[in-house]
Amino acid sequence: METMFGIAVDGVAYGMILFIISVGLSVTLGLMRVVNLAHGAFAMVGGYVASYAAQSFGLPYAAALLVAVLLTVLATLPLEKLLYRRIYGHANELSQVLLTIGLTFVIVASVNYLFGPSLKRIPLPDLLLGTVSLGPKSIPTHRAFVIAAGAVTLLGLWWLLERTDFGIRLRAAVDDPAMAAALGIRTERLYMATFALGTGLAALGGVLGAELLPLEPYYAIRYIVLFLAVVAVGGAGSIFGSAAAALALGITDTAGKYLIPNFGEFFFYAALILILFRWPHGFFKGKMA
Amino acid sequence: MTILLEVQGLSKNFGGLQVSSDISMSLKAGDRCALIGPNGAGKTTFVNLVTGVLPPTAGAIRLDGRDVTKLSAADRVRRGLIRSFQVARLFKSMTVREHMELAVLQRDRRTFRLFASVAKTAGLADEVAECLGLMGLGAAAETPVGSLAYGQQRLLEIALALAMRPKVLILDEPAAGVPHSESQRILDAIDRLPKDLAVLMIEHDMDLVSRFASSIVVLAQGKLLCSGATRDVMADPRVREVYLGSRANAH
Amino acid sequence: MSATMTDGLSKGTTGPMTRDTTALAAPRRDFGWLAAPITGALGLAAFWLFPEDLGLMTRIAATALYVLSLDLVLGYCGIATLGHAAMFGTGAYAAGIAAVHLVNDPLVLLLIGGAAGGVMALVTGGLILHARGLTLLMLTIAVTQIVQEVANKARDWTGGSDGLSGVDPAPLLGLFRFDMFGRTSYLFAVAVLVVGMVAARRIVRSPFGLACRGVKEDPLRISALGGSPRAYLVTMYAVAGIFAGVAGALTAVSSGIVGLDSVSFSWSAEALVMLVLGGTGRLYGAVIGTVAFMTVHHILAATDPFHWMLFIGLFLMGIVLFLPGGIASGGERLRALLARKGEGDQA
Amino acid sequence: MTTTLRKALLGAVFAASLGVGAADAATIKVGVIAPFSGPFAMFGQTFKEGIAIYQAEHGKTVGGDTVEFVFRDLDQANPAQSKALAQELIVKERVSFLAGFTFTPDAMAVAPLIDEANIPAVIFNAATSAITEKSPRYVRTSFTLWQNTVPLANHIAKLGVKKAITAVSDYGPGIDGETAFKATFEKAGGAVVDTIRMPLKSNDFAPFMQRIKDSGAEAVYAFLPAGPTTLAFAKAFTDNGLKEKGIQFFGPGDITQEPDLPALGDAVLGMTTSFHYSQAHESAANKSFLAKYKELFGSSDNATFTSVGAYDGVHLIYTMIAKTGGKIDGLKAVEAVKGMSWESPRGPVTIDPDSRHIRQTVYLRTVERVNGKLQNTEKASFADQPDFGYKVGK
Repeated sequence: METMFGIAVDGVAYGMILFIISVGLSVTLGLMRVVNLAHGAFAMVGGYVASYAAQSFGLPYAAALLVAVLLTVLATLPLEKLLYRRIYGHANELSQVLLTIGLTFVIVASVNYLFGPSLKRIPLPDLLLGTVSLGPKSIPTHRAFVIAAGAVTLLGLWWLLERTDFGIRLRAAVDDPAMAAALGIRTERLYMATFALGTGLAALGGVLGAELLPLEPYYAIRYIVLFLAVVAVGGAGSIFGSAAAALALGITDTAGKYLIPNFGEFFFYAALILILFRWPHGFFKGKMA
Repeated sequence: MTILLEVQGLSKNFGGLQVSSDISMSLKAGDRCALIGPNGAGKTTFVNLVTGVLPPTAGAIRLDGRDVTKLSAADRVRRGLIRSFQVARLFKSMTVREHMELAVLQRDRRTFRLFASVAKTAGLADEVAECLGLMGLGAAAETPVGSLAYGQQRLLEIALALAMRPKVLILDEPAAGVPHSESQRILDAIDRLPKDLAVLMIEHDMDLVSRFASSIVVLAQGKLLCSGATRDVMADPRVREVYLGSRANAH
Repeated sequence: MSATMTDGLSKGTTGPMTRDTTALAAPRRDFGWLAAPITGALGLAAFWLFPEDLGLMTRIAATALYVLSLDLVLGYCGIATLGHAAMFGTGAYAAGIAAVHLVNDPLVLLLIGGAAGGVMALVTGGLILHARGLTLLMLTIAVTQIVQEVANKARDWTGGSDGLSGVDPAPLLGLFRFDMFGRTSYLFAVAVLVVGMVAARRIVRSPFGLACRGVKEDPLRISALGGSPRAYLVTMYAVAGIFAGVAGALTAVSSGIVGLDSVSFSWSAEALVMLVLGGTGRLYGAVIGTVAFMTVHHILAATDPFHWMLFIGLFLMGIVLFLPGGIASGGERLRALLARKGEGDQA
Repeated sequence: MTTTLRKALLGAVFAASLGVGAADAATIKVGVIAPFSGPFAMFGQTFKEGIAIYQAEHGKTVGGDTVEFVFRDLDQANPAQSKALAQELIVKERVSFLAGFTFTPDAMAVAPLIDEANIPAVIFNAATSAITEKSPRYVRTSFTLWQNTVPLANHIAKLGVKKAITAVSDYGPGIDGETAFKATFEKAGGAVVDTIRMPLKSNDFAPFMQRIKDSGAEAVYAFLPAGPTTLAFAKAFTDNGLKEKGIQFFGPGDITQEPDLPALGDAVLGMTTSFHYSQAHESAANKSFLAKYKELFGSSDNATFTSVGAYDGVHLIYTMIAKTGGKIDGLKAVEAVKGMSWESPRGPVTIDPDSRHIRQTVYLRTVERVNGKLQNTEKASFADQPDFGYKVGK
């Protein structure tokens, strides 16, 4: 019983981290129909900015986080205008894959050149060090913080997409771009804002997840399969779907590793295949939030 | 004459919404039947049910005496139930010739020949040339369909359907959207359809219906309103009210 | 309206009907058949021109066959996959294991590799090809990861992460030894590639290939013609699996070792990159893309290994933005441009 | 014709065709195959630095011949590509030595080539014992898992630990480590209660930690390759309360390699590892090595076991050139360094004449903070340790 509880807690903790670093991809993939393989690269940029801000300028963790998200959004917005705008749309999946892989390579090489190949660290404040206990099980404070941050992100996104004018216009633009344009919705700016939202979330995930997915130049490529898995299982564009998928995959992975550690990798991918058989379009296909 | 297509009590629900309810009809060899009804009457759903694109909630479909209700769309096609699409649904990057070749090869179940050459398949070129010639598409044989005029695309649709050697042919508004200059050829083609074929045509244009059909089936709100000989149906006041009336208002 | 119709009807049987039964327009000229002989000729020329680069060139030839097999599924069936390495690796491991335990005739090894790749594709294709888009992409990735995990776990057979070494093929046809200068390997690889190109071209121009192109554009329309889209997809997937398996076996035979990298996600992704770079749906695009990618990679990696990624990344982005049909479309565009110019001059 | 004879003949032909050039040429080339880009670029970078330091100290010529290093990038384990690159280096660049090799399959892939061309291959890193069995022309200046694990296992047994558990990455070297630990520890009277093999791509180690906790073991032997996963692993170890439960951590020193230490931070403080090189090693040779490092690259923070592996490897290559008078005959060159001993920055070392692997002192180190910087402080040493895994079989 205690073991089951332990697995559940660890699984939820891992799942929430997966959620927070994948949800940005769900936004760009689901709402803008862009297979953005550079998502990991944006997350990494966010992490590096935070690391640099905290270590070289001595900014506190929260400030470094904020700076990372803002700078990453600012740095990637020109990319939206220069690159992504040319590859929006259904028919361009291959171009999207290729362009964003190319972009990822460029970012990886640049980061390697600027910061070298060694691991980078974002120092945690004392507040987030140590552990908190949940009954018989204790988890790292930082993880508890990430779970909370994930929950806040989830609710925030739900509010943004379901309850605000921005969300309504965005859904209209996604469902029928021509109609939205006819109604006077400026899809270009809308897309730009959504892209900013996606990269901002990527940066947030990069910083918050750095304890688990450490920062190094290859980060951008190393974890992209993981992000794609969460989005595919959750159903592209669905915020709650991504959360459900991340939790399901997190718990499966944790249980597999605990129970049959030597075949841990099988568990994850077998679960992925089974889920995609049962829900070929993900848990929450076509639902916005 | 033998009954080629028989539909009995066909119904379809989407959730709680009943889009087709208890439709029955039959077609004999040589029949020329028009399926009419106002927009939203359930004509397209009915065609999708008959051709197997949608599974029915209840009812049975018999093709040439055989129950095909459980068969897939492709299986029904292989048994001779062929449709042409309302909006020409073609392979944009393939040429006209390739379309015909594909249809003929598919009909003869020769498409799993991995190392045969299409160009050297016996009898294929002649049959394709004949079909295209009949539709006046010979000169366009090498044109990619994406750059074909709309009327020609509709002709190709019909040519494809014919090449499948149907027993029952369903034509979904064959002349819709075709400029008048080109529609003549389509009408001619329909007139020259083999006589032993049963044809069901979905059509709005009453001129065309009266010229083509020997019988009419009228759908309204997913139900069979009435059916019978063309003259009788067209004279039926219910039809005039539901169908012709609503169309007159629309224009 | 109805008057004109009846007019048409009365005249129809004789007049306008027969007018167009003239000969069909002549088929467009197709120079695609030249690709295989040109590849062969250039391959031989390279043999004389760059006798010291045969190792790399052998890898390019084997990889080109692998990318070609991806073109069969992506370019002709529209199956976007990031799991093609599953078939390549299965072929490589099957050939490698056979070479260590059973036979060492290189041609037999290629057959074994092809069969293994084909079976793997048939089984997994039957399982996953109902899906489309991102779901299919993830399923192909998952299949590859599982195959890689199996290869990692079956250390007794595959050597696990140490690689399966000791693949020592007998002389080709009993005559030509696989030596360290790589002459035999290279010529063998080029020959297999050329045969592969000819076979692939036959397949895509067969009735089957025609049907697959139909499935790529509109699977529902294929059902309406009485075909089963899934049967075509699975068959082509299996055929491509055979090609990929042969390519894997070819790599195993020519390098003498098989590693886990041959069933990796990145090897799948690289194939996709090379194919799109060259241009899909042309077969020779696969060869062009592979040669371009691997050559550029090699030159950049040799001059500045630290940052080849930057250049290859920019190269990729340039292709997407300025030459969306891939390198192979560059020639076609140029020709179209010249033709238009020619017309303009005449007018 | 037998294979051996044919090989000998072909080798002779090749040597003759090459020999003319080599005798006259004032340049002897060494081909280095290693990751210079991609996730393992750290290996390539430290190799390059080690080579540069040696050349800065000892010059670029040996007996009138210039030694030139040619680098080829192999970004991840890819034996087929490794072989193609080696082929190019041998045939086109006419190298007289191959060197580098981060991963076992890449090193093993070139065995037929070095035999045929009769040139030595000096392995700077790849650490599976079986490699040097594949060809008599391999020499290795790094370490093996057996070498670092056997003294550690004995040490743990001496501490009075009765029950231990192993947790290793699920690949060749990890399994080597597990086997070595189990064999040694059980022989010393301890019991291994569970062996966990963790997938290489694991991100979250919490479930493994839970399992270790539940196993009732007093100590854990863990091995992961140097790189990003070690950080997550070390953090998971401290965060999941294993320390509090009194479970001691031991492992080969890959997990606390110097370039990663700043990022690992306090998570690894107090961790005990066994390894053959520490930046904090107290010796004149190491001091001058680190001084040169600082002089050439601004900082010696990245000096680690791979830089020393390359540094000593170059020392071997220089010696081979000097002893064979610039005419490189692979077997003779390897013969020339068998049994050779010298003082490396890591301590006293010897090339084992039998396994052609480096015999060296293995140190027991603890991570400590000295002057604000984390370092592996050596606490005990086990002199002259051979590769215990040589010819143990699979």
